[in-house]
Amino acid sequence: MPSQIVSLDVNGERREFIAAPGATLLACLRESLGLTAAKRGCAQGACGTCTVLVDGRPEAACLVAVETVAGSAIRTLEGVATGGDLDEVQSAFIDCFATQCGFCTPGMIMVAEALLDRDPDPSEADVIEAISGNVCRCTGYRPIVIAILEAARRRRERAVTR
Amino acid sequence: MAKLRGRGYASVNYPTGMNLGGDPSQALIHATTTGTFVVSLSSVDLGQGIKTIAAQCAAETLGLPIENVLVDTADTDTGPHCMGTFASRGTHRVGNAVIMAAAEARGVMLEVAAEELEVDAADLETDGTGYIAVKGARDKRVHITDLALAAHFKHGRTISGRGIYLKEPSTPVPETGEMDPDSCQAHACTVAVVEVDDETGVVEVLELFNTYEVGRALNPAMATQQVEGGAWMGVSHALFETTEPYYPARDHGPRDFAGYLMPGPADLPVQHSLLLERPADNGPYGAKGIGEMTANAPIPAIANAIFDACGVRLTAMPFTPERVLRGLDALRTEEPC
Amino acid sequence: MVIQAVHVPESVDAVVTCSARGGLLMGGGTVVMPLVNSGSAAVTELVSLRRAGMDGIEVSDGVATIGAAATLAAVGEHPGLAFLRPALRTIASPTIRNQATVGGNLFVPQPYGDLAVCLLALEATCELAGPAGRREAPVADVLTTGIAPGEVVVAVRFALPEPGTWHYHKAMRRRLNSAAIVTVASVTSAGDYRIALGGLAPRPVRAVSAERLLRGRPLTPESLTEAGEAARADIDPFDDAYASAWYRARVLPVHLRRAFLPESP
Amino acid sequence: MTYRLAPIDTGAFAAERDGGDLTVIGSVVRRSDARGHVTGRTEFFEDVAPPRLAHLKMHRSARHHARIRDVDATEALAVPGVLRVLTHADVPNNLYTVLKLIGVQPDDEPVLAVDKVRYLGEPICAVVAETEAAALEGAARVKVAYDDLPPVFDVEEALREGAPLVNEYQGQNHFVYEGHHCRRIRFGDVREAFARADHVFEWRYQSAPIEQAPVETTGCVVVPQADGRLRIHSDTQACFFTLDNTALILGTPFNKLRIVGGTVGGGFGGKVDVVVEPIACVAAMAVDRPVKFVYDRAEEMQVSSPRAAERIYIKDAVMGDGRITGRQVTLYVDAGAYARHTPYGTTKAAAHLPGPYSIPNVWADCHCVFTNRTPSSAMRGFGVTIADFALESQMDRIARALGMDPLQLRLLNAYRDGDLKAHRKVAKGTALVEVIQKAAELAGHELPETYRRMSSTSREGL
Repeated sequence: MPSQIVSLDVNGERREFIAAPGATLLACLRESLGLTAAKRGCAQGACGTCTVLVDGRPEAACLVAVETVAGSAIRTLEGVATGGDLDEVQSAFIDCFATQCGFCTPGMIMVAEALLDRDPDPSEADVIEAISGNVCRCTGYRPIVIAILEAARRRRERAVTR
Repeated sequence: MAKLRGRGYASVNYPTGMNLGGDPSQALIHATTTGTFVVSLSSVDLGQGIKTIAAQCAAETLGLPIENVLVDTADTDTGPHCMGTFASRGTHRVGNAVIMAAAEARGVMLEVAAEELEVDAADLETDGTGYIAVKGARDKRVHITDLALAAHFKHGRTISGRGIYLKEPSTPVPETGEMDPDSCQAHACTVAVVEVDDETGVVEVLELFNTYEVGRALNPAMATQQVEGGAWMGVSHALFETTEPYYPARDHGPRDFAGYLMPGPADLPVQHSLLLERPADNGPYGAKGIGEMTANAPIPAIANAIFDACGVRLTAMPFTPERVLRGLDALRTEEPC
Repeated sequence: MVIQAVHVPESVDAVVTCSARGGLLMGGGTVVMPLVNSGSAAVTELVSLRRAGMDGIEVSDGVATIGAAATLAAVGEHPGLAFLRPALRTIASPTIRNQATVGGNLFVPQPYGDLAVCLLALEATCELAGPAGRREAPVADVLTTGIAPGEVVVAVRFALPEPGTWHYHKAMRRRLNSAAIVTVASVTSAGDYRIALGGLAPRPVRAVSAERLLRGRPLTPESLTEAGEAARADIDPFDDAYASAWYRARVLPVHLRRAFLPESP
Repeated sequence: MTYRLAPIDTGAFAAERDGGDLTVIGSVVRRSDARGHVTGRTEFFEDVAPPRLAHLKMHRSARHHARIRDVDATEALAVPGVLRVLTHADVPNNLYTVLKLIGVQPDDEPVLAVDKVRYLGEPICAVVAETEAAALEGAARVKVAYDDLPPVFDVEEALREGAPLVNEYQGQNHFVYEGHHCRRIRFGDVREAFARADHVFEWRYQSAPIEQAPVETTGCVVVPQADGRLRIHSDTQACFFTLDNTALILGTPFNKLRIVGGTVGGGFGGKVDVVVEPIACVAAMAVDRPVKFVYDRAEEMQVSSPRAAERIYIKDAVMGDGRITGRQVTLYVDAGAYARHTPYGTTKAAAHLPGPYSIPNVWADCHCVFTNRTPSSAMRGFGVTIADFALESQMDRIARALGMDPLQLRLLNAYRDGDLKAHRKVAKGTALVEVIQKAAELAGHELPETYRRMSSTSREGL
């Protein structure tokens, strides 16, 4: 079977591209669509840095053969900041010093986005479980947990003031 | 079943800079027409934060706000030589090179300001706000943007500077090992509190009390990142990590993050950290290299805490449940109940 | 090998057709795609179950029927399957549970595949479809002898355990996202115990020696320890990066006991 | 405040800490790279996507130690999309040079294996292809015929007479330091110290190799430029070091190369070996198009150089009051099949001995030993981390053997300003005493007044 045209809804835009058989969602995002926020850390589903949202749920994009999600809604880190304004998760990661090398950050943030979409007031245990598939080698995780809880707080605060 | 609790101690020092020296790093700095200072380097940021630290060193030395500094690294066509990011050398070597470059640029900046303000350069001062002002007459001042414009278009001066730091190379004496290996030494002490499951040998690190003497914490939040992330790595080394679980046999080496075990976010000890500062006379604003030291003290502290908890002396890393349980079994055989 | 085609069939029959032609079945991709990405897949065609309509979950009259392509997350979120939630949370991470499937879990080698251990204890039945038509097989048979070429597990079915009769315990190297050192899943009924073990053999096994020893006896630390020691006859432990065969066998009695009496002694 | 901030102790060294009127240093400045990280706009080397990018994958040794009888790339070349299969004959100077630039010889590691493999996973052929999948398939189809040789995996076995010779370039199973079989420290007279000691304690310690495990694997993208030069996007920890070594292997003028890097997804010492860039450049020149060579996770875990395993014997002469009067250390560092940076790391280990303590008699033999395993190299705490495990376990055991408080034993022996270290440099800027005192305070560990009054700048209490 030759390469085929695949269509996805990426960050609210319909995108079409040509994919070789067996190409991963990660490779297509990075190489065909130029969306390089999601990283390749292992291509084994075990590091989490390629995490994107597929129809609202976090998935490891390196484990998704792109043909299998044709037509789905994909959300990547590029789709999080709107009009250049950082969202609460992003700004909390900066303010809480939750980044060092930055390579795990895209996956961490996408997991956090999905968590806060489902549960605006997660417990610390919820946050820890949510990021348990994401490897960070720099920070020791604590600042990341703090940042996600802080983001949740800010998002709830914003919801109240609106 | 019992959970046995124990405390262990360790204290360490760690050398700053490539062993035996001979590892230079350079910095160039120049002002743009509107008073932004570009620091050119070829240094590498691995996440430790040299891009931010270099900017802080430049801003402090120039006496300008950090917003006036950009760091451009690491392109070997445009950045001067740097030996690299390793051996806890980046902050020390690059920081010193940046300070030297910025000091030269500051000298020119003050000379041009002196001409603009028609005073002696020695009578000028900066306060980090972006103005160069006459000491004691603070309304007599010029903003760096106006000054840089004047330097370029009126005085024909380049506000720039060059910096390099080199610790002279030392050669060890083969017979005795006499040598000068380091620029300075940072220090750390760990008190670890662990709990050992006496039926499974599983060790949990509950708390780490860590003190670190760092020379100077140039950016205390980033220093905290380094020491706490490093202590996590120490716990990881102590309890989990190896590429050869049956060393020296080469079998069952993990090939992914599923098999290469490290503590996850659910396995973290509470960390209590305290920084001490004894500025190094050769360090940038006294700073010592701290990146590597931070993983070291937790490992023996945990080994010692395990012994304190259950009487098992672990002499092989990592301290797996199997090694602890074999030790417990041996103790039980020795002391028949 | 280089992948030449990824089929995304939209019915069970179409899955069987693609599978019979030699395509490798893929649930969530958590096992197959790492092979594809490293060039070590032994096939050129993949058959995805993602759109085959095999992801339904039905719980009625005390019987659960779970489509093989249902994700572990979906199982964990189903209100009728709450008893399995703690077990599912010991498997990988929430992200991977959004992808990994019930069917796939039957075919991963130990020390992975904790849901398969649960299904073995539950004496689940697999509904299979193949070129020769549909059939059913006990999950134990599927776990030991596999399925025929071209066949696919369509669903698993089991009777819900009575309240208070389900026990699950997994010993891991870290609290979350770790493969098994020892996994114990059990259904007890009227002094009768069905006990399945993971992490202790290449495939999940029934601890028949322990079951025999415990039959009709009260669950005490002593009886459970004895049963755990007896269960060493039922296992075939292995060395891996997590633990040695020695360690797995050594701590089996401890974890068998903790599965039933978490706080003892 | 939402971030973690370790407090700074203002009591210790108060007189030396005077920061004057610092405005930026010592303040919490936001990381300049954080915004890029949280938006995904930070550009790592693999985010560079030049048109016509080709991919390189390695065929690696399936043996621990073997002669190569034959390499057959016919089937690999037949894979659609495979452009070239490179062997050692395609590499202009086929020996890595990582230590040459700091004056350490010999070069001992082929870029691509020539007639022998010395560890499992050693690169033999580089397959360059249109796609990653084709490169992987090509690499899998290279056929190598081996004649097995006996491997050696244990450092002390490797040093025994009659052990299989691992590395012919070295000529023996250990690195030679200026005519010596190891890096030595000789300070005072340990034999005398043992003879006079109240107690002699000797124990053994062992570690296993540890992977740096950065989330971003080691790799590069090489892009031929209009002017004939090569632009190398790399996650190296040392740009010029990589440039210089690569040019030496390519045999090109140094200014043919340009490294663009500086933004790296974690290093921890794993990205200083200059292993991927040279062959990627050979490939880019051979096919005259951009080439990417990046380790997959399994290569990063098992083929990239880890922290060395070490075996350490420590023998201490100790007086009844806790003073350590002599320390003898025998260290074996498992370099694996090739030197990489391990001869350097072993010297660094020697410089670290006897730990942060003033011990008047010190004897150390630090061996850099070759075995048939993945070459080890730098990692965070190079030469020191494992030594600290051994030294500080030793301190704990001595304290227990003497019935002493473990922190008091350390304070009693801690090095202080003015002490002569074993490598004969006078100590200054020391602070071991103070970090111990503060840790005791932090953890609620009581120290007697004499120990609380001790200082790195005086000999009070000794």
